[in-house]
Amino acid sequence: MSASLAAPPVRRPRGREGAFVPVLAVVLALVAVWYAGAYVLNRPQVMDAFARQKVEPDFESLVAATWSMERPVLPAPHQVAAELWKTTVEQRITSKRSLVFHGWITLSSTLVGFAIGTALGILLAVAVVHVKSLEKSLMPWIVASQTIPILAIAPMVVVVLNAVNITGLLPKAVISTYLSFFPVTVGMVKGLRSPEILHLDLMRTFSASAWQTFWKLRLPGSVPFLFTSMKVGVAASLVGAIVAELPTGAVSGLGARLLSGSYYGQTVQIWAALVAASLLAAALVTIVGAIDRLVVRRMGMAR
Amino acid sequence: ADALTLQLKWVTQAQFAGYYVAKDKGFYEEEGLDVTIKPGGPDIAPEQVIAGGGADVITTWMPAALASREKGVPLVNIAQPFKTSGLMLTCRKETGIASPADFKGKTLGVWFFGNEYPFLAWMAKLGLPTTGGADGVTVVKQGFNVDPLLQKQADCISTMTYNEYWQVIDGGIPESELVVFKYEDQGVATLEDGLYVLEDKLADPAFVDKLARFVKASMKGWAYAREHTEEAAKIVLDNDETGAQTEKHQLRMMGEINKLTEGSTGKLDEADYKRTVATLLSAGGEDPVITKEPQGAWTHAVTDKAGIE
Amino acid sequence: MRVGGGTMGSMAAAAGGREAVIEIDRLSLTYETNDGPVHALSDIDLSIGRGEFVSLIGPSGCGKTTLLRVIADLEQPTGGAIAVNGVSPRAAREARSYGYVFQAAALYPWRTIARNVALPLEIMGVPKAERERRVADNLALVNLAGFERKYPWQLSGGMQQRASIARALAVEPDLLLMDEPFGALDEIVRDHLNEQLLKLWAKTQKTVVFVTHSIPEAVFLSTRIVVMSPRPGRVTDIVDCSALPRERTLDVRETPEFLAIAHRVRQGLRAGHSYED
Amino acid sequence: MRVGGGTMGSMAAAAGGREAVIEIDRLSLTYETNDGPVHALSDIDLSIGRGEFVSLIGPSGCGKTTLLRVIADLEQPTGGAIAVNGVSPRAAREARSYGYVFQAAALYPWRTIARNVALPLEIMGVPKAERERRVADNLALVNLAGFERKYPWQLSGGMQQRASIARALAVEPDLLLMDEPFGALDEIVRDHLNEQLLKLWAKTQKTVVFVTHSIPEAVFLSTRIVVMSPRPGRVTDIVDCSALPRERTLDVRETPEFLAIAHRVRQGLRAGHSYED
Amino acid sequence: MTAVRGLLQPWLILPLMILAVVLPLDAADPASLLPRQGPFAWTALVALGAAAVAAAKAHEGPSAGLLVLAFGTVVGALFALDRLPAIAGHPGPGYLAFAAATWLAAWALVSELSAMPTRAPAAAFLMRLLVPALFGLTLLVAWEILIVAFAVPAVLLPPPSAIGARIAVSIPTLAADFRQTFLKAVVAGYAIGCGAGFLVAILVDRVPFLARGLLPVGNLVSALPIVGIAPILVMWFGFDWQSKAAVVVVMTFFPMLVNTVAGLAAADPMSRDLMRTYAAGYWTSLLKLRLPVAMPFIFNALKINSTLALIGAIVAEFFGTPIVGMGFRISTEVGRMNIDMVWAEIAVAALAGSAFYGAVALVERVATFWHPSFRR
Ligand SMILES: Nc1ncnc2c1ncn2[C@@H]1O[C@H](COP(=O)(O)OP(=O)(O)OP(=O)(O)O)[C@@H](O)[C@H]1O
Ligand SMILES: Nc1ncnc2c1ncn2[C@@H]1O[C@H](COP(=O)(O)OP(=O)(O)OP(=O)(O)O)[C@@H](O)[C@H]1O
Ligand SMILES: Cc1ncc(C[n+]2csc(CCO)c2C)c(N)n1
Ligand SMILES: [Mg+2]
Ligand SMILES: [Mg+2]
Repeated sequence: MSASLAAPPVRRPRGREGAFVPVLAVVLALVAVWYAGAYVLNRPQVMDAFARQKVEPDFESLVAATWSMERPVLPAPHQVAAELWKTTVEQRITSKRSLVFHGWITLSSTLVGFAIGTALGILLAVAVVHVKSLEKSLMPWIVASQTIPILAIAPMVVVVLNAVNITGLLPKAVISTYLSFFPVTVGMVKGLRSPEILHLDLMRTFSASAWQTFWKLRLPGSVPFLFTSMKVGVAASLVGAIVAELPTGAVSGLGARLLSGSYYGQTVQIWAALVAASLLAAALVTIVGAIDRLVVRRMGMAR
Repeated sequence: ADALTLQLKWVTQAQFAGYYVAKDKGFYEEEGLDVTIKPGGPDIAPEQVIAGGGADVITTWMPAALASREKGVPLVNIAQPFKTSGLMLTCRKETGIASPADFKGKTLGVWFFGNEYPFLAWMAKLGLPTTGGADGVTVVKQGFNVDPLLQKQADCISTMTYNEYWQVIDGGIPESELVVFKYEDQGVATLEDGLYVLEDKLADPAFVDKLARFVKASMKGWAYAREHTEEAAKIVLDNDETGAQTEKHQLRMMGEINKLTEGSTGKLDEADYKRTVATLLSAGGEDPVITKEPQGAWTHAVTDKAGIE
Repeated sequence: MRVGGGTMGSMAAAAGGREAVIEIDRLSLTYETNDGPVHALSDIDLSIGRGEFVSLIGPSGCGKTTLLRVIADLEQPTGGAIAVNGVSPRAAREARSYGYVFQAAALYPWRTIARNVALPLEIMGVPKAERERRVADNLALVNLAGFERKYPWQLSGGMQQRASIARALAVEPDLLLMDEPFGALDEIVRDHLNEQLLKLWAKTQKTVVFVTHSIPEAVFLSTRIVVMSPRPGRVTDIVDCSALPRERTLDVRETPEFLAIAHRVRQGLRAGHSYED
Repeated sequence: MRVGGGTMGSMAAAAGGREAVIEIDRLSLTYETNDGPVHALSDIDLSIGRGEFVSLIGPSGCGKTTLLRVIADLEQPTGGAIAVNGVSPRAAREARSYGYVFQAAALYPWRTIARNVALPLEIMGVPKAERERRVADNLALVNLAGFERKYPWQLSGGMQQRASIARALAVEPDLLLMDEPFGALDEIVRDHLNEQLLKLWAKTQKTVVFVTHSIPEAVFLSTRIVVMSPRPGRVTDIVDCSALPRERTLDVRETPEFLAIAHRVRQGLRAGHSYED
Repeated sequence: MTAVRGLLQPWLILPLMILAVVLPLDAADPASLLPRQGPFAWTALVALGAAAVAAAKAHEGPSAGLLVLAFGTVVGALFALDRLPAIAGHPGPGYLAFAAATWLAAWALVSELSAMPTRAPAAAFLMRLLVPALFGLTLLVAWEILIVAFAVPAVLLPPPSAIGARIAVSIPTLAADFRQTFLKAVVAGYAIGCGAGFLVAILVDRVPFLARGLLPVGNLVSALPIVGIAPILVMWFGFDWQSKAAVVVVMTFFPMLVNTVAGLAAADPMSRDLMRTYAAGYWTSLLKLRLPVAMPFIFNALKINSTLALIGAIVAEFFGTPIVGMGFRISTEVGRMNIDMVWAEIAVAALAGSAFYGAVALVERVATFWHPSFRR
């Protein structure tokens, strides 16, 4: 805080070592809640079905029925697991019935969008921090741009891009970019401005150029903000990729799976795609977190 | 071969079997055409796609096409493979609805996005305000599925004979507990899946010729689909890139779709057109679908050229 | 009480007629704060000639740091004029005319000690080999050889301060601005560094502006001592040290001249304080 | 060279037979760093009795801060034993047995000076009126009255340090751990605060462990002076100051006893340094 | 930047003005040269030229030059708009050059204004509103000119004038939609989502076991695709705003969680040590040290979430709603080819979102005044 001594490093929560048992415990708890939820939410329909057959169900048959419906309100975990198994392990990964295939489609546009989005986000933040007139004139419009509901303009974006013969991965990546650059911009504007005044003064005494100050002080100083923003950004990017799969004809990718599952009322399929998307997101966020720790260690800021 | 892009109104399914069959069986190729079929989806407005130059031909419902025409997208119907409307309102019997007179005070699920016009026309005809309250009906925007009915969140929902209706059945509600109102039976049917192009492009005889070959091959595809239901369903399934469709579902849909294309040569029946326009004009309200009789919204030039009687 | 005041002309004379490196004329600086303005500097006149070693001494909060920051173009005066090397502080800063040692170490936590010292050299585009030589030399000078690869937070407070001194010296500037550089060092190291600094100064003809709280240190090092008093920050006395030989060893501290000067500085300092008990 | 070493028993004796507040037995601490271990403390034996004023002095980096941090339970020793008030440092810390002045001010930038000083009092649940009284008293003591509503970054380095002293004193602890508290202060303020601290100590029977670089300060304040040397950090001498009267004024610094003690400390300090030139 | 400000735009304006004079305004009419267009054209030309000169001299100090620049920009824009209907669909190179010159003048004006030193807080605040507003106005005029001049179909992108007209006649509808989506769904969802993210972060921080178990699992919700959850939440929470609020909760949860966790780790060791010396308990040191330090991070999340919440609520309405709400209107009117209404809703969303963000940023400024980013 008042920097009479070299600003000490950021102390971070411990890594994932020994995370297995806690994660397992939390997952088990989650699954238990899920089963209970499945019972509660599916019960009314099951009751109706029994009533139609004029049987008075006992608790066990109720439980069995709620956990094995063909079109449940909330499918039971094992149903989703079975579907996941069926659509990943039991399919060739090149098959369009394979979730791995669809996951890959979504992942590729997520990654492209995230890369562009992060670069754009940092670039905008750098511009806003360094050019005074941009902070006042551009920043409000960056904010306004984020209030435009993407799903509303996504079709228009896709139509326009299609019209100029940009198809395939790129239109989806554009939507991902659109969603992911903003958290990065906001975080980095803060991060690039967070160095101590004293540290900035030091650069001034060296008469360092803005560029040098950026590389040697602002950027290293913004690392905690950068990675936090990137975690949010990569998640947003995935959301963008999935959303963008709808107006591009929803032919492949997890978004298309979600939608067609939804359209045909195949709840189990929806949940399988949802779980797949979540796992993908968690994996991406975890990777960004791991890179974060690696960078912090390389910078000598980890204790 | 001449390139042509067709934008569908919805995702790949048996509803568009004719086109997929024509493509797979080489009917387009025979006519010297290289047709690209773009699946649609929610929030894809084919009208917007064609205006943006993303397609040469689109399939859409006539009310939406006519509305777009008033908004400055000069769509022209060049062919009408669907003769009969498949739209209906499906209600649970236990809500006490037996006839349209019982709608008062009920909650009805409706598809918007340009699909609401037939419903609005019907309600206008019944004299039911759609703004809720005891004397009108409460309208909710229905999503992609039939959950509102299964969850009892709505008393009636919109269904297509070929798709959502069967999802309700699959959802565990037997036909005996359902009441259905077909728009066709209520006298408010409007023309569904037709083929539309932009008016100015019809000035080019080469384009008309291309369209004629396209329509001819497409109608051949529809005819083939009617005769080979199972094969057609299989073709649709093969073309579904999401890999989410099931054979059972597409086969059943194919059967229902065939009932709707039955009796169409592809040539638009002027009487059907007039009835659709009349229905839409009757809808009225503060934000009418169309305000006046459309001019030049259809042509027989293409079907004539294709030699369709 | 004002002794060494006067106009610019007389100040230049005080600088021994040599070319003035720093010329300050009726300088004042007021900070605006949430509860009213703080008059950190008021009406300062001072001229420092080339090759001088001038110490600033005064009670805590009297504006020593602020004055140094104004010279370094880190703070904008709200009144008066100042020239460094005959140009504005800004131009002087942009010409990289000075090296600055801050009151706090201000090391970057993501750089090792060696890379912290190398930082200004990197920025000024000093070639790698030369850079490494200067880093090694200056770390050895402040007795930190062997700590090159440590990070700042792995050093003690005094070691951090020495690293920051090495960083400023590595620049080899003609003008050195040092804000209590030896505050956190023990007597022995301090004496050692005092001697080193004096040697360096004699050898390279640097101009040094030096803030300290130690009267003996100020007398030992300086050609002139500027005594300041707070609220508002003013110069109350300028003590000339030419009575002492230019070449000094630590023994000079026992001489009567030394004690006389120290006494006068102490008087000036005491006068600036509010409590005489 | 080891003079004041010995076993726990002999140390307790050195503490004058009084009840020991701090007992340190063969304590050592090694930091693991990226380029090998640093032996910051090695085999320290020390006992400090109630009411003592013990200064730690030694070259920069010899482990003074580390030792203070171990006493305060901010660092875990890697060998040996330590007791504070007869219990573990942890228990002592949790009983809020001490006040600590860090080498850097460590003020929270979102709090005004007054609220920074009030912070420990808030935490310890001191009633508001009492809190305000203590804040005002201690700010006056360190001569910061009038700066209550300023934020830390609006103060000079020395003022920040004084604020942090006021914060530690406001706690009114029986044991004071002070790490170079007066490093950034000028001689006058320093003398003033030295006297104030001595008065406070005499009046309240506090035990003080005090890190300083100033030999006169150490001699003036202490009952005993612990001289340390670095790499590895060891105790090389313990100098008893009982030759000086318990009640001291600044004049005591002129007495031969004072100078003798100072001389001995200086010798010890010099021995711990690597460069004798 | 100073180079750009001082030199670039004026030097580009002058050649463009020459082009505007010698080339036809109307592609369909080679004779439509600007000098033959009467006094308005001449006024615009002279005003723009004066503006260019003023812009070139602007760096010499604030002066009446700014007024000249503003005047030239306005007159230039008015002239461009005045001729717009006549050249719709067939703009000539002269017209485009003139429009580009005007746009450059506007750019110069905006950068001049934002570079203006403002000492009084009230003036600074006014500038914070004026500059983006001017910048936005420039965008709108450019948009209008491009759309009309190149005859872009209104079903793809309507001109701002059409959107403005639509807004004017649809106030009651827009207000009802705003109430439904923003005042109900967004506000409730934002509060609950941010609150939940914050509380879980604290929980995770408090119980290290959970930190290792819950955080990885918490990442699972990070990208729950709105397309997937919205229908499910409609199923669970009904058609009305509650299900939209639930979507917003899911969307805003993760940014808050991640940022709070990062913020809680940001306090430096010495400040923590100080708390240890006071034997401060967990909650005390949380309240007195770690939360204040985490504030900049938490405000980051609040800012990101302020726009995310709005998007979430609107998109969620694509999946089932009563027939009111901004998202409902957008999806319905797209289908009806009433793209102007779509953009009217988007304009309301942008306005509301920006105001929301601005309010959060304002609170941030007050709450974290001590942070270095606000201290220069
Ligand atoms: N950023 C600031 N905002 C407001 N007031 C300030 C600021 N910086 C310094 N001051 C005030 O200006 C006065 C002079 O401060 P300065 O740091 O120059 O003192 P100093 O002589 O260096 O003291 P020290 O010996 O304690 O370092 C002090 O009263 C201080 O409170
Ligand atoms: N966190 C750390 N990690 C590694 N080494 C450390 C750490 N803290 C201190 N050291 C090392 O331990 C030794 C003792 O440091 P300490 O801070 O105790 O010295 P000190 O006597 O207080 O010095 P000074 O008078 O300069 O403050 C030094 O060599 C230092 O480099
Ligand atoms: C937003 C939305 N719009 C329309 C439909 C229903 N729907 C989709 S395609 C089609 C015609 C051909 O199937 C109809 C009626 C829906 N489910 N969701
Ligand atoms: Mg200072
Ligand atoms: Mg120390």
